[in-house]
Amino acid sequence: MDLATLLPFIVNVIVGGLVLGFVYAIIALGYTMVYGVLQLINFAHSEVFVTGAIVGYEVFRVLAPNPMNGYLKLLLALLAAMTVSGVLNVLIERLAYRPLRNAPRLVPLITAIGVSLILQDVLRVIEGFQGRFDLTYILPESFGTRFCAAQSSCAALGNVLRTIGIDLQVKDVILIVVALLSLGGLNYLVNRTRLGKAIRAVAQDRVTAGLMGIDADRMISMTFLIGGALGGISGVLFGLKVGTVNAYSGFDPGIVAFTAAVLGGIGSIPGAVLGGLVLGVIQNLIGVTNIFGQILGSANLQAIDASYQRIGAFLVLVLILIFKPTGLLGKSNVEKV
Amino acid sequence: MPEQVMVASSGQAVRTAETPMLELSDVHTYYGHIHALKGLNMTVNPGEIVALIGGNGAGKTTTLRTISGMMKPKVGSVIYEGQNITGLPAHTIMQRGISHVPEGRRIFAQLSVRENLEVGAYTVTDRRVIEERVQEAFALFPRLKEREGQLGGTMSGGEQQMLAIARALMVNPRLLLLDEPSMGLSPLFVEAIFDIIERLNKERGTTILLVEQNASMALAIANRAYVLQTGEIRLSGPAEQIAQDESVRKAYLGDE
Amino acid sequence: MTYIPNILDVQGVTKTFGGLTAVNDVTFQVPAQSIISVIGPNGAGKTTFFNLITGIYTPDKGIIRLAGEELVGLRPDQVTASGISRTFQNIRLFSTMTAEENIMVGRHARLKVGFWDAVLRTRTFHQTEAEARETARVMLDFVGLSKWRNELATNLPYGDQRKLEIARALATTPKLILLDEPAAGMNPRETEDLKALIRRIRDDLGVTVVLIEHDMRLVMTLSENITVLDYGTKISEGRPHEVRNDPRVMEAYLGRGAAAGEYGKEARPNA
Amino acid sequence: MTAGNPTLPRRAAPAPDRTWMLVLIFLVTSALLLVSHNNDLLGNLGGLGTVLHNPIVEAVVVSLFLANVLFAYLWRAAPWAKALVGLGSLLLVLPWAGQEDTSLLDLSIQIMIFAALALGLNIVVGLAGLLDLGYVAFFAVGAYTWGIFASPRFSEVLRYYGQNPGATNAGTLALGLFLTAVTAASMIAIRRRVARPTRASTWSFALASLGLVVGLILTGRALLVLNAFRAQGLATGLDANFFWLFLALSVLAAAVVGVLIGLPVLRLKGDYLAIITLGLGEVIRVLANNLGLYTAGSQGITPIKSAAVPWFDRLAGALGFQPDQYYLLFLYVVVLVMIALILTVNIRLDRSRIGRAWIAIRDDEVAAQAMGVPLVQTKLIAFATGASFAGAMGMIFAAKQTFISPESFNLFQSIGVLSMVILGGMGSFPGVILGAAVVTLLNLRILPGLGEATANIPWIPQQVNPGQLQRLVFGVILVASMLLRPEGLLPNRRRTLELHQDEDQEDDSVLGHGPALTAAGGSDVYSPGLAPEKEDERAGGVQ
Amino acid sequence: QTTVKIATLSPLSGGQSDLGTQIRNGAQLAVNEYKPLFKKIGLDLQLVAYDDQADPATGTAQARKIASDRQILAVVGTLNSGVAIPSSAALAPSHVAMVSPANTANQVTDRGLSNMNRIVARDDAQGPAGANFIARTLKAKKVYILNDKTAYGEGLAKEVEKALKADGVQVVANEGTEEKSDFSSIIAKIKLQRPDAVYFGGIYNQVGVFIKQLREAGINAPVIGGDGLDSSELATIAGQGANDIYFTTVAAPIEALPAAKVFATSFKQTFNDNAQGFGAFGYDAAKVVLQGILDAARANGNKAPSRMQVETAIRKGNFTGLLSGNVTFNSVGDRKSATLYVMNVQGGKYKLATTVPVKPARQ
Ligand SMILES: Nc1ncnc2c1ncn2[C@@H]1O[C@H](COP(=O)(O)OP(=O)(O)OP(=O)(O)O)[C@@H](O)[C@H]1O
Ligand SMILES: Nc1ncnc2c1ncn2[C@@H]1O[C@H](COP(=O)(O)OP(=O)(O)OP(=O)(O)O)[C@@H](O)[C@H]1O
Ligand SMILES: CC(C)C[C@H](N)C(=O)O
Ligand SMILES: [Mg+2]
Ligand SMILES: [Mg+2]
Repeated sequence: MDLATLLPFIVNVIVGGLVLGFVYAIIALGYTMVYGVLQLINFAHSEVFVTGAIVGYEVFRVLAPNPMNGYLKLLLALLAAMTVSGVLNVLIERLAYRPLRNAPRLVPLITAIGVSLILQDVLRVIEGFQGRFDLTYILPESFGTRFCAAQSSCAALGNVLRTIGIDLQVKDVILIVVALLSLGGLNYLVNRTRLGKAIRAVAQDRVTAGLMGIDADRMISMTFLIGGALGGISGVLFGLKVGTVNAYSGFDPGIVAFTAAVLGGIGSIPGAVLGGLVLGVIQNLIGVTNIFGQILGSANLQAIDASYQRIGAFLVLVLILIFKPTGLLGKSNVEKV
Repeated sequence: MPEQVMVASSGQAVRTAETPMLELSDVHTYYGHIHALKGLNMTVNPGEIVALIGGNGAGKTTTLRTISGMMKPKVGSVIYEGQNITGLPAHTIMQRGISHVPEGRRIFAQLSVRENLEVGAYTVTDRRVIEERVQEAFALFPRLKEREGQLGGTMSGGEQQMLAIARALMVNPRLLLLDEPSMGLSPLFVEAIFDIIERLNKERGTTILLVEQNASMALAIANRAYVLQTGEIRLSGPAEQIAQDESVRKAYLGDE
Repeated sequence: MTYIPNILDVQGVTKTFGGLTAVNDVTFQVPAQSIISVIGPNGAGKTTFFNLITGIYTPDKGIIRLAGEELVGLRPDQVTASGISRTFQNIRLFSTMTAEENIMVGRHARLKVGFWDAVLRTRTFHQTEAEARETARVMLDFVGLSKWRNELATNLPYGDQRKLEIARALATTPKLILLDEPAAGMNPRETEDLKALIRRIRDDLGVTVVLIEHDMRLVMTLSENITVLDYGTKISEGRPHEVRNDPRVMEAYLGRGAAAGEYGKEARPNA
Repeated sequence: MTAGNPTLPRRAAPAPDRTWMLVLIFLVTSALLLVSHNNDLLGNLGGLGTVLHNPIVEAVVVSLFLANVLFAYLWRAAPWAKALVGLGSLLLVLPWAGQEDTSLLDLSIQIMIFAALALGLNIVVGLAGLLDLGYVAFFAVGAYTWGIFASPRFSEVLRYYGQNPGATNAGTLALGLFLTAVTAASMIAIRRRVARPTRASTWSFALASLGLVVGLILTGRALLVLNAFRAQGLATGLDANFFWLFLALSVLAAAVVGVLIGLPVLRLKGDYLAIITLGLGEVIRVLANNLGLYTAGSQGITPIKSAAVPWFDRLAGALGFQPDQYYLLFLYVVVLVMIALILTVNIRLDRSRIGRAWIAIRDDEVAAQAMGVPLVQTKLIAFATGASFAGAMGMIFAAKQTFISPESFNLFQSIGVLSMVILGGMGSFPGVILGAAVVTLLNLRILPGLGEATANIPWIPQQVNPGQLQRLVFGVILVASMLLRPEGLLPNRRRTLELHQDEDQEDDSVLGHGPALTAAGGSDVYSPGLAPEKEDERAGGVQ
Repeated sequence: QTTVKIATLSPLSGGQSDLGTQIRNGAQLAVNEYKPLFKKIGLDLQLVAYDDQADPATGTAQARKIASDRQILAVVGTLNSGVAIPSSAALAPSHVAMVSPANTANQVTDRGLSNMNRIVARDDAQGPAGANFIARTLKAKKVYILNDKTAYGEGLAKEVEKALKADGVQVVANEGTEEKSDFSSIIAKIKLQRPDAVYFGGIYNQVGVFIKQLREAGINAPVIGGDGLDSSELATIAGQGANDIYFTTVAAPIEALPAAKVFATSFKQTFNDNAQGFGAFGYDAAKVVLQGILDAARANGNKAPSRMQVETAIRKGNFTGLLSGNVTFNSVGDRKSATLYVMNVQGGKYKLATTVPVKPARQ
């Protein structure tokens, strides 16, 4: 196989991984926010995110006959998903986690699992009443077209991209842009604002934060609101990318995203993003290892195909954590005793 | 909120000495079934330094926690500036102008020194004011300036103690609760700390409730003092008088 | 004066954190059966120094020997096994365990009883278990905490927690015990009791003591030798009266109250 | 909050003696159980028969009957009554009812398998404070260890090696054995000699372990190739008499895998460990799915043998059991004995130097280490012990199912076992057993019963029929019980002590750092004096 | 009046619940249809639905539960071969007949249990049928095979691979994937290898997403699958990409059979849900079971038959007028002969491409 075919292939695989990685990254942010303040693996986040995806689906479905601009629809879908998921997340915290603030850490973990199970069936029932199970996004036509297709003004750019193997659809670009915007916004919020500092203080010591005049419960609610809104965004992005969701689709991406959060250093915002991207790319590269195996003539490599994608990523995680026990960007806290 | 704090800090003259700033009456506080405060009564007048001394486990820390809202008393009331603040959550009490330097320092380990200070000024919204106060803190504790970017948790014990005090001062409180501020500080610094306490009281008019093991130094700067024993007030009165008390000297000052 | 071998021998240890040199080329010797203090301003590197000795941090440079045995590179539990035990500046008891159980954990390294002994309840198991319980009883008695035996460690008053930590550390039958600010948070009266306890550790148990303290009354009356650190460097060393009158120490650490005599009588060297 | 809980330390008055009540309840529930599982009798009972036949009633009867054992444990009663009820229920009434209805045996075995798993995980999570989300991996190892050898798979494997011997011959076997012996010996020697690991010793140890792995592979391969001619004779797998040997092997294999997984990852803290174990659990499942030669991949292995114990079969036959029920009854007895064993091991370890070390590590790693507790080694023991229980149960599961495939070992199972541990009461042995029983009963009896009973009620719309909302109902029960009893159904003594300290505490803010938070992974411990700051445990905060 | 029951055993909760519910609902329709017939001979017919949660252990436990309820004479189930195998073994001693509406794995009937039957085609029948279609009709020279790593998908894919190789077609890969949402690396490989056709052994909601992404990447090679694709949802999920898709199934297309149309409408009416392939299979399987019971009851003098009698009646019976044609079972419970319909999705519309008669090796 010559370089001319191989290069676009590799680029393609990597870009595909990156696009996917952005979705993981935004989901991961939702986990990492909540983990940051409560040290809780919020197992229900996957359903918060699916709720966002379903809300997004409903918005696009209801607006399908409407001739309005596709981007406006997307905006509405995003806003609706952010609101619903955000509020849902706050409610979950109120009802299922807050009463357990002082219980051993694993107790809210179990209620999180319980909430996750409840939400799955609730979502299924809601859609089931309308005879639906798998929900397929009805997206504006234009989203499916190739980015910088021949007829548009940026055809030249599109051609260049495609020659090196980057073949994106408009919706992929939308996805990346939305993801970057949310990321930037969140980073600003957490690191630059008073609110962010307060959240971080609460994350470390709720009681002392109270002594600083910070209402810890409110900050925790805010965190769940933000985390939920991110879940909503990621839900819509997931719908955009994959096209079909159902009440149970959250579990898988949820696990991967949480892994991404851990890989990046749990609690770290840039870490979650880096983790998502790295995981996306690694998964894809492992998925094509057998091709390299063919090229290199190695039978062992050839045996590694897409069925190893997920666990390959886990093994990479193990390796990274062995050398960097607090994740890629996690602060390695030398303990002061 | 922050505005109030500002005004108040410069306006201590408004209040008269007759109305106590803080009044605890018949306060009972529990840890589970452990009865830590058993009907505590005490007052702090505006502009005073009041020392609270007592042996290990006497309930000094619990008293401060009950005032600042970290704990709720089961019985009794805490009146601050004429208002009943019993059982209010800590953050609202703090917004009324009470700062608490807690036992064990409780520095935000993962925040830098500067961020710790900024969080201390959470209720202050004006960025310029915050910056001013950060500089004031640095002036008081030069070590903190040297370590502006270091994570709070990696500071040495004494450095953390400085940070905890500086952090509580960020809001310019009207009432400052200090729980063993000299613990873990070098002798040189212990003196400095007591200096700072006195200056705060004199120059800014900050009222101070001081818990100290170093009773002789505490009594030296305090106006009045209470002696606490197993959750009850054993003795109270002007500081000099308490310092002379035979039993106190024996029990807490280590005099043979 | 008879020759007393150094039980602990530290040669030129250095530890840096990023750009900060917390411990700088410190050489330090501890004669067996002595009580030695390490003092110095806040942030001088005292705790870090203890952490280096006990294996919690690895020194960037330098040699640490306990009775001739090289310690650098050992894990903390191995250091403990070879005979150094410690308390912490911030109390670290096992909060869900009773006082007695806390001390029994301290016996861990000394109990030669394996997995199968425990599962099969062999004689060795019963013997060692009884031995551990007995040690716990003795230690609780020794520090005067017998009445707390079955109380959860967290429920003890603060000062008693400090003593429990000491008891736990002693349960490892150390040759050398390191105490990090044992008197912090104690009033002068309680500090007196502590002083007596520390003396008994040395005299009755024959354990060498190194302590960090800011309470000069305690340090000056208890220690036979004092080492002073400042900015990670050893700036002075010697008998209490020597150190007390060292101008560098006065300037960096003691302040104006440091006039001779204020801190009470000096300890008598042990030999 | 915990009314009626006998483990409460502060309970003043002794519980009333309930001997007669216990016996009475035992007799009543036994009668109900026997009647409700006897179709012939039910048919003759008319109205009562219909009521007893109702799936919900039936589920309740089973649960009540099993509760007997719990009551026998909890209530104050004469020892003879406790023994009568406990042993009578488990050894007499249950098998007897199971004769009519094998689903009872299946249910009980399943409960006990889960109870054993929960006991194992309890060591790791409850005692040592290590959050393991991939626990089912060890279960899988045990299941496949027996499954591969005691099924037609084995002859397939042999046949494969017969056809692809490669360069393997008797020499390979010798080489393999030699290599294994030498490397194992040198590993032990290195361990013995070297107190302080140097770079050289670390490398040679690593080299030796690599050699050991190679040696084992060579040996295994050679053994397979050399025995390939037996493929024909072993068409249905190894003789069932190997059951006992393999029970030991499954335990061993799971423990070894536990150590192998544990070694690299046990250095990690808190939830880093959780996610890695989750990942490694998945790795084991995917390997089972991909190593088709050995595991038959997604197709699964079947039929898998159970043990052959002629005298037991004769006994069962004499007692009126059908031949197809022998193996279930047998496994029931085996698993009962295993539970007793595992429980003993658990209790003994807990009350020993190792158990104390686990709890010390859970409370405060740094202090534990400073007190001479070797962290990694102690954690490894927890990991391997927990794993070995799972290994044994995996084997019994394989024998009971006669079929295993990777889908039985997915993440949900790990999470399920974890929820049993927490629901029952972390760190409490009777608690986790109860947790396992409750969750399994819910999943296999009560919720299906509820669904079945309501399936044909016309006014319940299809979409919200409880029969298909088991997750929801289970979720609700999970959340509700955690909210009502955060300390678990039968809390651990320690934890009760802690939580009840704070019982009257109205303001929970202080407790945010209170002792209750010192769960697995730990958090700050608030002492009346200085609060020890354990920065590293709070894994970062939001940055 | 005596009550007789049949049971369904399928996942009613969790990610596969829509398929399991289809089976349950299909069976329910059949029960509704047969109720009057049973009434006539004095039997009250009921359906009880069990949830196996797609988990083998749960399935086995439920199977034993079924065995203990003597009113239950036969079972329709399961969805997953992994559940069917141990459950049928657990039911075998009590002779509760099982008719599977979905399990294609060879092992399901290869064990020769007297109670286990199925109406769908075995992997080694369906696989070669798909393979032949690829080789002969589509004339593909180079095929990329994918599977979902389940007993069903992988088993089917393996048979396809075998048959294709026998036909001299080049198989570039037989790759498993559990991924459900992103196929970019696989698609990149497909793009690189340029196969003439792609076979995917899997279920429509995974394969649909794959096809959509495949088409979006500009690859128009035909995609072929098994009865796992038999769902109207497939076209919806694949959206714009729902072109050149083929799948093999035993259920006749709705247009071809008036009965199918009736079934589809009454399904929609009763359950407010569109009937999918598994609904039809569930319906058919239930009809086989019910007819078997009815036959046995008639032979038994219009009294409730024994399980053994039902078991034999089903194994020996001849069932006609089903959506999937006529059913007679061979000695191990496979259909003696069946027609596999090769359906084609073009522009989102389903139409019949061709039919293939299949027979198992054993008769
Ligand atoms: N977190 C807690 N849990 C249970 N009991 C506690 C807790 N904190 C304090 N106590 C108990 O409450 C009583 C009062 O303690 P407190 O900490 O107020 O004393 P203190 O006067 O501050 O003592 P110290 O000088 O040791 O700081 C003591 O008996 C102590 O044991
Ligand atoms: N992990 C770390 N990372 C960065 N700096 C550290 C770390 N640990 C300690 N330091 C710094 O090293 C210096 C020495 O700290 P150490 O705790 O040893 O002081 P100390 O002598 O014990 O002081 P104190 O009397 O206040 O307890 C301090 O300035 C501290 O901020
Ligand atoms: C769902 C299916 C199409 C088939 C099922 N998975 C089986 O095991 O046969
Ligand atoms: Mg105190
Ligand atoms: Mg220190």
